[in-house]
Amino acid sequence: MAILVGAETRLLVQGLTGSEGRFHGLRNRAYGTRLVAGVTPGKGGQDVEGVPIFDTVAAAVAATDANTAMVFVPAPFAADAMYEAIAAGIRTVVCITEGVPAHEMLDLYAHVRARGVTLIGPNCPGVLSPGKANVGIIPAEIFREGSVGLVSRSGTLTYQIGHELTQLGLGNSTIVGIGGDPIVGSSFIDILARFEADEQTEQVVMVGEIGGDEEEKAAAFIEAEMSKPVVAYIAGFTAPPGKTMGHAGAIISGSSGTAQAKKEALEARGIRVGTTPTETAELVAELARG
Amino acid sequence: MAILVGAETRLLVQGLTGSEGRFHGLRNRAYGTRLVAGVTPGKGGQDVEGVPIFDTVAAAVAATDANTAMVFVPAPFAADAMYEAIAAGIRTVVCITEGVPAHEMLDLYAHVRARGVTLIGPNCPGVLSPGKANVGIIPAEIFREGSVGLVSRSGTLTYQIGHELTQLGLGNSTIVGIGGDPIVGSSFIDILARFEADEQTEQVVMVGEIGGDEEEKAAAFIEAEMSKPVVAYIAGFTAPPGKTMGHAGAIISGSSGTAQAKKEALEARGIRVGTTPTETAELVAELARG
Amino acid sequence: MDLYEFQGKELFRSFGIPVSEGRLATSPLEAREAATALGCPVVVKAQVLVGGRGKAGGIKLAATPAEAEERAREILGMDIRGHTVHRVWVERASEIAREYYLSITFDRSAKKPLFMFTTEGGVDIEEVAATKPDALVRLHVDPLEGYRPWQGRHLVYGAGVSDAAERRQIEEIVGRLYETFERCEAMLCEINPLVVTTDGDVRALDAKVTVDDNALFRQPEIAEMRDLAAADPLEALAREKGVTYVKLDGEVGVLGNGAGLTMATVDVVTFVGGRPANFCDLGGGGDAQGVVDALEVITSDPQVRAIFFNIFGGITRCDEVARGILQALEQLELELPIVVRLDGTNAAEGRRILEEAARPNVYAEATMLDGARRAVELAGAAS
Amino acid sequence: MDLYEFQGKELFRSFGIPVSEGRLATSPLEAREAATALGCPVVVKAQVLVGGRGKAGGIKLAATPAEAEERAREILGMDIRGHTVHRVWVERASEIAREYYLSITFDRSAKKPLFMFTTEGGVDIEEVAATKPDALVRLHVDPLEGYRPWQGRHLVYGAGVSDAAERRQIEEIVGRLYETFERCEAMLCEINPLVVTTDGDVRALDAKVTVDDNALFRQPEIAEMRDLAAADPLEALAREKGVTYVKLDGEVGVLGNGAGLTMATVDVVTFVGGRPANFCDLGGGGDAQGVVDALEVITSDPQVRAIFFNIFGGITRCDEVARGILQALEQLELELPIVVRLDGTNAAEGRRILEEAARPNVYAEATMLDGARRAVELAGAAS
Repeated sequence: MAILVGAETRLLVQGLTGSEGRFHGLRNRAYGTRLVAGVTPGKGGQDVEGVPIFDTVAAAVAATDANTAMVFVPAPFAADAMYEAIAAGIRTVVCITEGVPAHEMLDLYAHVRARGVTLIGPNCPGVLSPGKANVGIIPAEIFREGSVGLVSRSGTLTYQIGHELTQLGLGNSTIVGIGGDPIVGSSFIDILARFEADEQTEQVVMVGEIGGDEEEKAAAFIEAEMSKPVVAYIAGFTAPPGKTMGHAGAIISGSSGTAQAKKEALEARGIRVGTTPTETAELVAELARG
Repeated sequence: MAILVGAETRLLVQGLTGSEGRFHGLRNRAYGTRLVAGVTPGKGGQDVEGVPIFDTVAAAVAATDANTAMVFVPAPFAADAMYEAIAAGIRTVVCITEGVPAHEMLDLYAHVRARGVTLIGPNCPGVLSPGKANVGIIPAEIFREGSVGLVSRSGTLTYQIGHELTQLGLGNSTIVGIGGDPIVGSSFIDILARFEADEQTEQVVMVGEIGGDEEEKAAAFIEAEMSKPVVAYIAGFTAPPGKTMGHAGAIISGSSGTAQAKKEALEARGIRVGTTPTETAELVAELARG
Repeated sequence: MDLYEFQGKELFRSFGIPVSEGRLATSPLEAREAATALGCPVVVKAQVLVGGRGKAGGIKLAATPAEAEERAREILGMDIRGHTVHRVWVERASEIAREYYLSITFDRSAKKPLFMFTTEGGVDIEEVAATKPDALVRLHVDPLEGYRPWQGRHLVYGAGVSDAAERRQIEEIVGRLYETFERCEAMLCEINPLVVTTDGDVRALDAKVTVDDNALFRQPEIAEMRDLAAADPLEALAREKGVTYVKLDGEVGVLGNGAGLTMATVDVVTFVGGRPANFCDLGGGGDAQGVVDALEVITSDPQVRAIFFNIFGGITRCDEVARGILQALEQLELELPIVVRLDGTNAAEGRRILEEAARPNVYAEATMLDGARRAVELAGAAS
Repeated sequence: MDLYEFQGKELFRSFGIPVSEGRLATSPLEAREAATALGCPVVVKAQVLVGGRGKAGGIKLAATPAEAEERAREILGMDIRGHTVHRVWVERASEIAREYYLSITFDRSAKKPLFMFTTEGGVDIEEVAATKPDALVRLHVDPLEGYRPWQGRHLVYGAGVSDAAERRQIEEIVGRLYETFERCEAMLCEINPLVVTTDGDVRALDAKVTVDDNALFRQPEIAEMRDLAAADPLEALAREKGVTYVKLDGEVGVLGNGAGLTMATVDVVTFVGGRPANFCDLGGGGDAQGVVDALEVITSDPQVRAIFFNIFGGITRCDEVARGILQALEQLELELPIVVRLDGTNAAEGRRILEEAARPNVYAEATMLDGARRAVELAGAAS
C-alpha cells in the first residue's frame, strides 16, 4: 500500500508555471504520478505541457478532483497558498518551499491539526512511494520498490541513505522527507505511526540530526507503540557545540540535542543507531536478512 | 434531571467580590446552589461570607473542583475571564456581564466550540433549574419545579413568561436565558436539543424577539428533530421598522426579521405562537392539559 | 452605531481604501463653495442614516457650483423616510464604467465574518442575491485566523473579474476593508457601489459602516463621530443620560427593564387599544438615578399623557426602582399619572415603599396586562 | 539570527519593556565617556553572542568613569568561549532586590509559543528547571489566538509573586514581551535576570533575542542589525554570498548540499581520520554561481588543503554543479585538489561534464565514503 502518496493520488501543483515547479511537477508526472492541475493566480486557462492551469485551488479541485497539493510557491506566499488548498478541500499538502517564516508555520500547524489535514514540510524533499507516485523533488531513479519505510528531517541525506540501501539490494515502501524547519507539519512520530499501520512496510529507517528532541520523543514512541524494527541514523556527531545563547530551548526539551545524546536515548530504548549512512544501510540489511 | 445546572453543579463566581457578583452569588447559594469559590485577582485568601476567594481560576479549580463558572467581571475584562476559566478546565460558563464587544465574542465563540465547552450568554440572566440550582440573576422565587423547559433571548421577558406560567400552576424543568447579543455562546437550537434529550422536560417555551433569523432556524430544527411540543412567543409585533442601512444582514438570513415574519415561519412548521406573554402561557397550559 | 456616508468614507480613506474627494456642507452656500474647491461636476448627496436616498431624490448631479448650490437647497431639509436632511456631502463626480458590490459583515448564524462580493452591484443587491445567487460570492473568515490574501483572490476570480489591474485593486481593497472591519470593531462595512471608473480606477462610491456600540469605549475616534449622529434632540438627551430610548408616535409613555420586556410592553399597550409614545429600556442595572433620568427623557415628550412602568426585577431591584420613582416625582415635579407594576427581585419591598409614600398620581397594578389597560385608560382620560 | 544584548534591549525599549539606560562603546575611552554621561556606578558588559559572560569576567562594575575605562580595557579584546569581544555595553548599575527569569520561546514539540517564568532567576536557570520544577511556571500560548491577559496573571500568581505593584509591572512586561516576540518574529525572547530594584521597579537586566532568519525579509530594522553581528570576516563573506558556512579547525574543506548531508559529510571526513576545515551547505538551489561563491568562501580559509564536494542532487542539479566547479576553477584560479562525488538529479550528465573537462586537480569518486577518504589523503599529501 505504501503511505501518503500512491495510485490514488491526484496531484495539483501550486506554482506549476514557475521554473522549479514546472521541472519537478513534470518529472513527477513522468514518473507516473497523476498530475491533474496547476494553480497560478492570473494564469487560469493556460496549460503546462497539457496540464490545465487554474486561478484558484477551488476552481482546480472542482474541475479535476485533485486530492493532493504540492507547493512550489515562493516563501512569502507559501503559507497563504496552503491555506487556500486546505479551504478548497485538499487533504494532503506537500510543501517543498524553503524559507517559510516560523511564526506563519505556528499558525498553519494549528490550522491543519484542527482540520485533520496532513501537511508534509515545508522545506522538505517530498514523498516518494517507489513504483506508485512521486510528489516532490526526490530523485526517484535511485530508489526501488520494497519494504523499508524511510523518514528523514534532511533532504539530501535521505537520498544518500536510500542510495546506500539500493546498493545493498533493499527497496522502499515510501520515503518521507518531513523537513528540518523548527515547525513542520508532520513529525517523526506521525510518520512512524503510518508506517506501523502500512502493510507493505516491514522495517523503518529514521534519519535524524542534531538539535531539538524529536528523535528522543520518537524513541519513546517506537518502544511503546511499534512492532516493526526501526534503525536510526543521526547526523552531526562531530559538529561543534552550537552558539545558542538562551536557556529556554534546553529547559523545554530536557535534552542537550547532541548526536551522542540522541544516540544514547535511542539505544536505551533498544533502537540500533548508525553513525554513517553506510553503516546505517548495513544495519538495515542485517535486519532484513533476519 | 433538568439541563445545564443542577445538583452536580459546583459553582465558581468570577467577580464574587464585586457588589453585583456578591449579591447574586450569595443569592444563588441561598437558593441551594453549591457555591464553592470566588475568583478575583489580588484578593486570593480572602472570603465572601465563607466562600474562599482565589487569585486565578486554576487555583480555585485545584482547591475546590469547581465545574461551572459564572462571570460578573466588567465587560472589558469579561472575555479574558472566560478564556481563563476554560483554560482551567471549566466546562460550563455562564456570563451575566452586559456589553462584551462583539468581535471578542466572535473569537470566544470559535474557542469554546473547538473545545466543546458550553457557554451561556453573555448579557444573559443565567440558568435556573427550579428546586436544584440557580446560576445567574433569575429571581428564583417566581418559578416552581415542573416539566416546562423555557429558553429565551430576553432576560426580563423570561421572568414575565415564567411568572405567568406559575400563575397557571405550571412549573419548569430549566429556564435558560441565552442572551440577546449578536453573538452568544448557545443558540435556541443548542438548548432545544438539550430539552429534547432531558427526561424531566415534557414541553418547551421558546421566547424570541425581532431581528436576526434564529427563530426561523429553530423552527426548522423543531419540525425536523423534536418530538416534544414547543410553544413560541415573539416580542416586538408593534415595533417600528428598524433603521438598519446595510443590505448584507438581510441577504445573509433571507429574512426580514420582523415579529410577523417569524410568527409565520413558526406557524408554517406547526408551532403555535403567542402574541403576548399571557396568551403564550395559556397556550402552554392548554397543551399541558392535553 | 451607524456612521453617515461621509464618516464611513473618512474611515475608509484612513485605512487606504480609495474614495472620491469631497466636502461636507450644511448650507447651500457651503455646497457651492465645496463644488468650487473640488471642481465640477460634483454630486450632492443627502447624509441620512437610511437607505433609498437615490430613489427619494437625495442624490443629485451638479455641473457648476451654482447648480450645486441649487441642488443642495433642494436636498437640505428634505424628509427621507422619516429622516430630515441636515447635511449634504459634495463630492467630485466619477465617470463610472462598472458598479460592483463588496461587504463584510457578521454572519450571526455561522458566528463568523462573511465577505460578499458581486460584479452586479449598484442596483438592488437583495434582488441580485434572490434571483442570481451564483453571481454573489460569499466567503467566511475564521475570526481567530483573520484575513488571508487567498480570500481576496477567491472573491475576484469567483465573481469573474476579468481585468488583471482591476483584480489587483479589488484584492487590495478587500484586505483593507477587513482591516477596517476588525480594527474599528464594525458589525458591517458595505461598499455599494464599488465602482470602476472609465480610467480603470476602483473606488468606494458609498460607505455604510456600523460599529459595535459595546466597543466604543476603546474606539475614541469613532465614538466622537457619534455626537454628530444624534439628530433628534430627545434621542440626544437619552444618550446623554445613558437611556435606551426610541420615540414613537402615541400618548402612553412606556418604561420597562430589558429590551424584550419593554418590546412586549409596547406590544401589549398597543393590543389593549393604546398608542405607545416611546420605547424606553431602563437596561440591566437601574439604580434610583437611572429611573429619574429615564423619566426625565420620557416626560420631555409633550405628547405623553400617562406612563406605564413595567418592571420585572432580576439584576434590577424593585426597591431601587420605587425609590427612583419617588425621587423623580420630587425632582421633576411630575403630575402625569404613572402606573407601576413591580415583580421579581425585592418586589414586595418596592411595592411597600410606593404604598407608604401614597402619591396621588402613582397607580400600582399587579399584572402587566392590567397595568397596560390602566395606563391606556388614564392616557385617554387625560387627553 | 541572534541579537547582542544591546540590540535586544533596544528592541525591548521600543516595545515598552523597561531596561536600564546605557551606551555602546568600542574603546576604553568611549566607555569612560559613556560612564560620565550616564552617571556612575555603571556596569561594563562584554557584547558577545555566547552565554557565561559573567563567569568569564566579561561583566564588571565600575564606581567612576576612570574605573569604567579600565574595566573596558580589560574586557575589550577578551576571548570568551571562542568569541572575541569587540564592543562593551556600559549601563547604569541597578540596586537589585530580587532576580527573576522570564522567557517566551518556540516549544517545537507542542508547536506553540511557551512562556516560562520563575522567581528563582539570575542563577543557573537550567539547574532550577531540573531541581525545582515547580518553581518554574510554564504556559503555552495558542498561536492563532495570541496572548491574553489572564496568562500574565497565571505566571505571576503561579510563581508566587507576592507584591501587588510588582505583579502589575510583570504582567505588563509579559504582555509586551509577547508583542515583541510576535511582531519581530522571534524564536526566543529571554530576560535573565528580570530584576526588581530596591525601589520596587521591575526591569530587564539582560536580553537574549533570536529572530527567525526566514522572516528577516519583512523585518528590515532587525535585518539591519545583522551587519553589526558579523564578527568573523569569513562568515561575513559567506553571508554576503548567501552561503551557509561555519568555520571549523581542520584542513579538509567540506561542501555539501543540504544541512543533513553536509553534517554527515563532516562526520565521515572525521571518522576516516581527517579534520574538516568547515561546514559549508550549498543550500536548496545551487546554480553554477552558487558553487563559485561557495568555493570562494571555502578557499578564503588558508588552512584548507583539499576540498570534498559531496552532492546528492534533488532540487539541485548535478550538471549545474559540475558547470559551477569548472567556472570556479577558472575565475578563482584554484589549484587545490577537489574531490567530487555526484549522485541524484542529472548526475550522469554532471559526471560527463567533469570528465570531458579533464582538469588535473579534480578527482571524481563514486561514493561518499571513498570521496571522504580520497580528500583526507590528498589533504595529508598537500600539508
